[in-house]
Amino acid sequence: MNVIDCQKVSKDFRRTNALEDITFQLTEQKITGLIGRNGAGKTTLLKILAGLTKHRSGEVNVFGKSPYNNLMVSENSILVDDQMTFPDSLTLEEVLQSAPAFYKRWDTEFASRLFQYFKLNPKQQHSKLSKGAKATFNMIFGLSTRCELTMFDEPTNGMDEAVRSDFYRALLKDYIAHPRSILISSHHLAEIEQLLEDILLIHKGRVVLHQSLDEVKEYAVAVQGLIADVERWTVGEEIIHSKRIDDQRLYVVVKNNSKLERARIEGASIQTLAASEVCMYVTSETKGGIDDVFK
Amino acid sequence: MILNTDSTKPIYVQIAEWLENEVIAERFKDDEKVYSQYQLADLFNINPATAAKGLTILVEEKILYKKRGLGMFVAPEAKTMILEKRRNETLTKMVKDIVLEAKRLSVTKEELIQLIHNCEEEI
Amino acid sequence: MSVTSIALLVGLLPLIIGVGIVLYLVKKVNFKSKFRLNKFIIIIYFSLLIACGVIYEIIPKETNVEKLSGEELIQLQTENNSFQKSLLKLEDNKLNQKFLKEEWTHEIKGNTLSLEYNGNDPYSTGVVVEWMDTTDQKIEGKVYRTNINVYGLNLDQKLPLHNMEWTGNQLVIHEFSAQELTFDHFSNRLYSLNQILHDEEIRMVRGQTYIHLKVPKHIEIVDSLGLQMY
Amino acid sequence: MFLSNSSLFSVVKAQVKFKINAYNGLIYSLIILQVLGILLGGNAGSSGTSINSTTISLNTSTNDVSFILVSLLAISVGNLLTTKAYRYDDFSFVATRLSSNIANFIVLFIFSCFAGVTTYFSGYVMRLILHFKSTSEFVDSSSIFNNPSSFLLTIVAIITMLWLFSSIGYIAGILFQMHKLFFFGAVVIVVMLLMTGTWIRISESIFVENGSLLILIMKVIIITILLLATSTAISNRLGVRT
Repeated sequence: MNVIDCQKVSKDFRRTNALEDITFQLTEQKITGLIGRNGAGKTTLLKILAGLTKHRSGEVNVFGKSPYNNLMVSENSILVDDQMTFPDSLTLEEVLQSAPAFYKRWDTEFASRLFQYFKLNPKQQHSKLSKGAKATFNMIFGLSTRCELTMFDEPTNGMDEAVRSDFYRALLKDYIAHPRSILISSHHLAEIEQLLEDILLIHKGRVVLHQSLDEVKEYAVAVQGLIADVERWTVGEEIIHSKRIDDQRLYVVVKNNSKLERARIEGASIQTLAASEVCMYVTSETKGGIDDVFK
Repeated sequence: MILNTDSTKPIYVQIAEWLENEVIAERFKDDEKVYSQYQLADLFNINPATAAKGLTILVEEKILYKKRGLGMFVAPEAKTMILEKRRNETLTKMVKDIVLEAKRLSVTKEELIQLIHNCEEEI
Repeated sequence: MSVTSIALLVGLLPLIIGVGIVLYLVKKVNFKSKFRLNKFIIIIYFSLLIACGVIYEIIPKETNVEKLSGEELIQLQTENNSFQKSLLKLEDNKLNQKFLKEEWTHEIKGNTLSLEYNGNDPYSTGVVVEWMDTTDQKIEGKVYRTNINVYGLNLDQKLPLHNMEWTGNQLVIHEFSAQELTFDHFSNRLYSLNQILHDEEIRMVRGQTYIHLKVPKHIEIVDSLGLQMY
Repeated sequence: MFLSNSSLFSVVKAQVKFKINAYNGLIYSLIILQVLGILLGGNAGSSGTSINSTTISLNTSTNDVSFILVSLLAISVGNLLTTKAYRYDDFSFVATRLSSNIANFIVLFIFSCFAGVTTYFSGYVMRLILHFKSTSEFVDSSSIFNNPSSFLLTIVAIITMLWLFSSIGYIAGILFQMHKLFFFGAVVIVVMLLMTGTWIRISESIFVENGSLLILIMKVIIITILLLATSTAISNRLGVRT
């Protein structure tokens, strides 16, 4: 059974389309990266999946149920983001103590060990935490629920470098020990790349790519050479990005295919790209990027 | 070992190569059990699926073999196979580069062969 | 827009302001401090309240004034009304004898009888005259006072009777000098709830003093204050 | 895939426990208001009249001041529970809008019970103080023993009224959260009702034409449940963390 099944999901916010015809499936027990630029609709999508907001049209199924106002979905999924709140009258310690009543798989031991490791103050209130500490606490909370669908929305915002890498390590180790579906959104793919199995790239409210990390890596290549040569080699190819290096040379990103072998023989310099670069080029607004502004 | 995440080489390839190096260095001997995908994932801080892919490559190349329910083991003669493969692959690739470069510099085939002979003598 | 709705609107304003203030305070208390329920405080507070209740219920109380319920008051009122009716019809035998306070006879000289009232509240007294077919100068009088009950408090014993005094052929009714009676009362019923209940109970039974005079026919009554009832 | 599946009942139960634990600081506000009520309410109703030149005054001490203050608190608390901070808290844990609303109403009811009983008994503190302080004559007051049914009915009436007030505060809050305009719309409707006098007729038929506390209590409970249903229906469309 698919953990998530979205069919043509749309959602609009005051006349601007946040999501348009999102269609994808998520199979169980994978770590998937939800990648996209700021404003691509990542947060909206996650909120719909968590049942926090309602989509306008299309069909959303989480564990085979529509997540909005569904108790079972709420019980088996959690969305960790920086808007998570906890009652001010409770200390962090008490928040953790009240969780097992709601989440059947809550791991008290695990939560308290993480809590100690990150040196949070058990007597503090959630709203008084610094941005980084709040993100850390939310992360601890989210991991400890062991929800079958655990979603993180930009979880490392505000965390410092050391905490970040600790978080990713904790996430991975816990995932290995307790495999479950994890959806983690970020606009910074390079940072989470190695954790991921799949990438779900969305841009302007649409799904652009939904492939395994390696497939994304091989999705496009960069060709570099003299303008005339490059243009000849890439005739008929879908040009994702192109940039003039200087008067004579051109840098072009195209979809990967076997025809390019010929170009290589002819002396083209063909580079493979990192997954984050692929995502960046695929979602860039103009073919030339920021350089177009300065033309 | 630390993985080069910025590298354009896919992580699973790097994992496979690392395992091969371990076999060459005889840290894994014939018929010895190698790391599971989860151990590898933990070790390199990577997704278990990626690690599994690395292992699969080696299984396909018959460097590793699977025992149902027990894990992955080093095949007999694995070290020789790896060395053989590397020799073929690396040399072929280098020669290809040399030929391409020679073509650009308008070096003829004969001249190239002569160059190789010269190098051999020097070494 | 009716007067009531204006009153309601005006009444709503302090309510809204009150809610605002309380809301503000509640938020402040809740957010600004780690005020958490200390079970001890709650237990102490709760047991203190219960203890007060128990103590109050068991301590001896000198309460000699009984408070009557609305139905009992209605009963009293009916008694008063029927008494007055019978008295006006001069049906002597139907009069409730428990109201009879005094009885006297007086002989006057001359043909006039004047009634005087000395006090602030002449309407608390009524004089009923029954004409007699006699020629003597004898006047028979009976003083009655019906039930007086204010807010359910029976004041028959607390309020002194009017004093009747004859000076020649003048009957002076003396009211008692002003006095004050203060009572304390606790109610478990909430005034605000009982208003909601539309409590139509009689809150007061204003009893009266009746003077029943039997006067020979030839005597003329001078009644400047209009005490006489027919 | 492991999926746990709890019933609505068990989730509501967990939420109620959690909320009572989290929000019980509100009881401090309650205590403060009750103490204030005792201090202010010493001589609540004083009625005087005079008969035969005798001035009679009866000082009736009731818990009205406490009751009114606590009613204000009830409205405020009902309102407070609908604010974003409180609503979002639920969704950090397991919740649907239905479970969250039911839990809120149960919590309001439990708080009302506590507030009702303490408000009733806070009157006894006042009684004791007055009993030793006052010099005037005491009228035999109704006590628990000589009129137990009135005692119970009054407590139940206080509780249900507080519950009603808190749910009015709650629905007003939900309307306000839904859209600022809805709230003003509601205010306009209320003002219209006031102006035309319909309001008076409605509230008369609800609150006045009862005759007994029991009927009043029944009516109040029904109204409260209607308010619960309405606010659940409204909040069903309310997003979280938006």
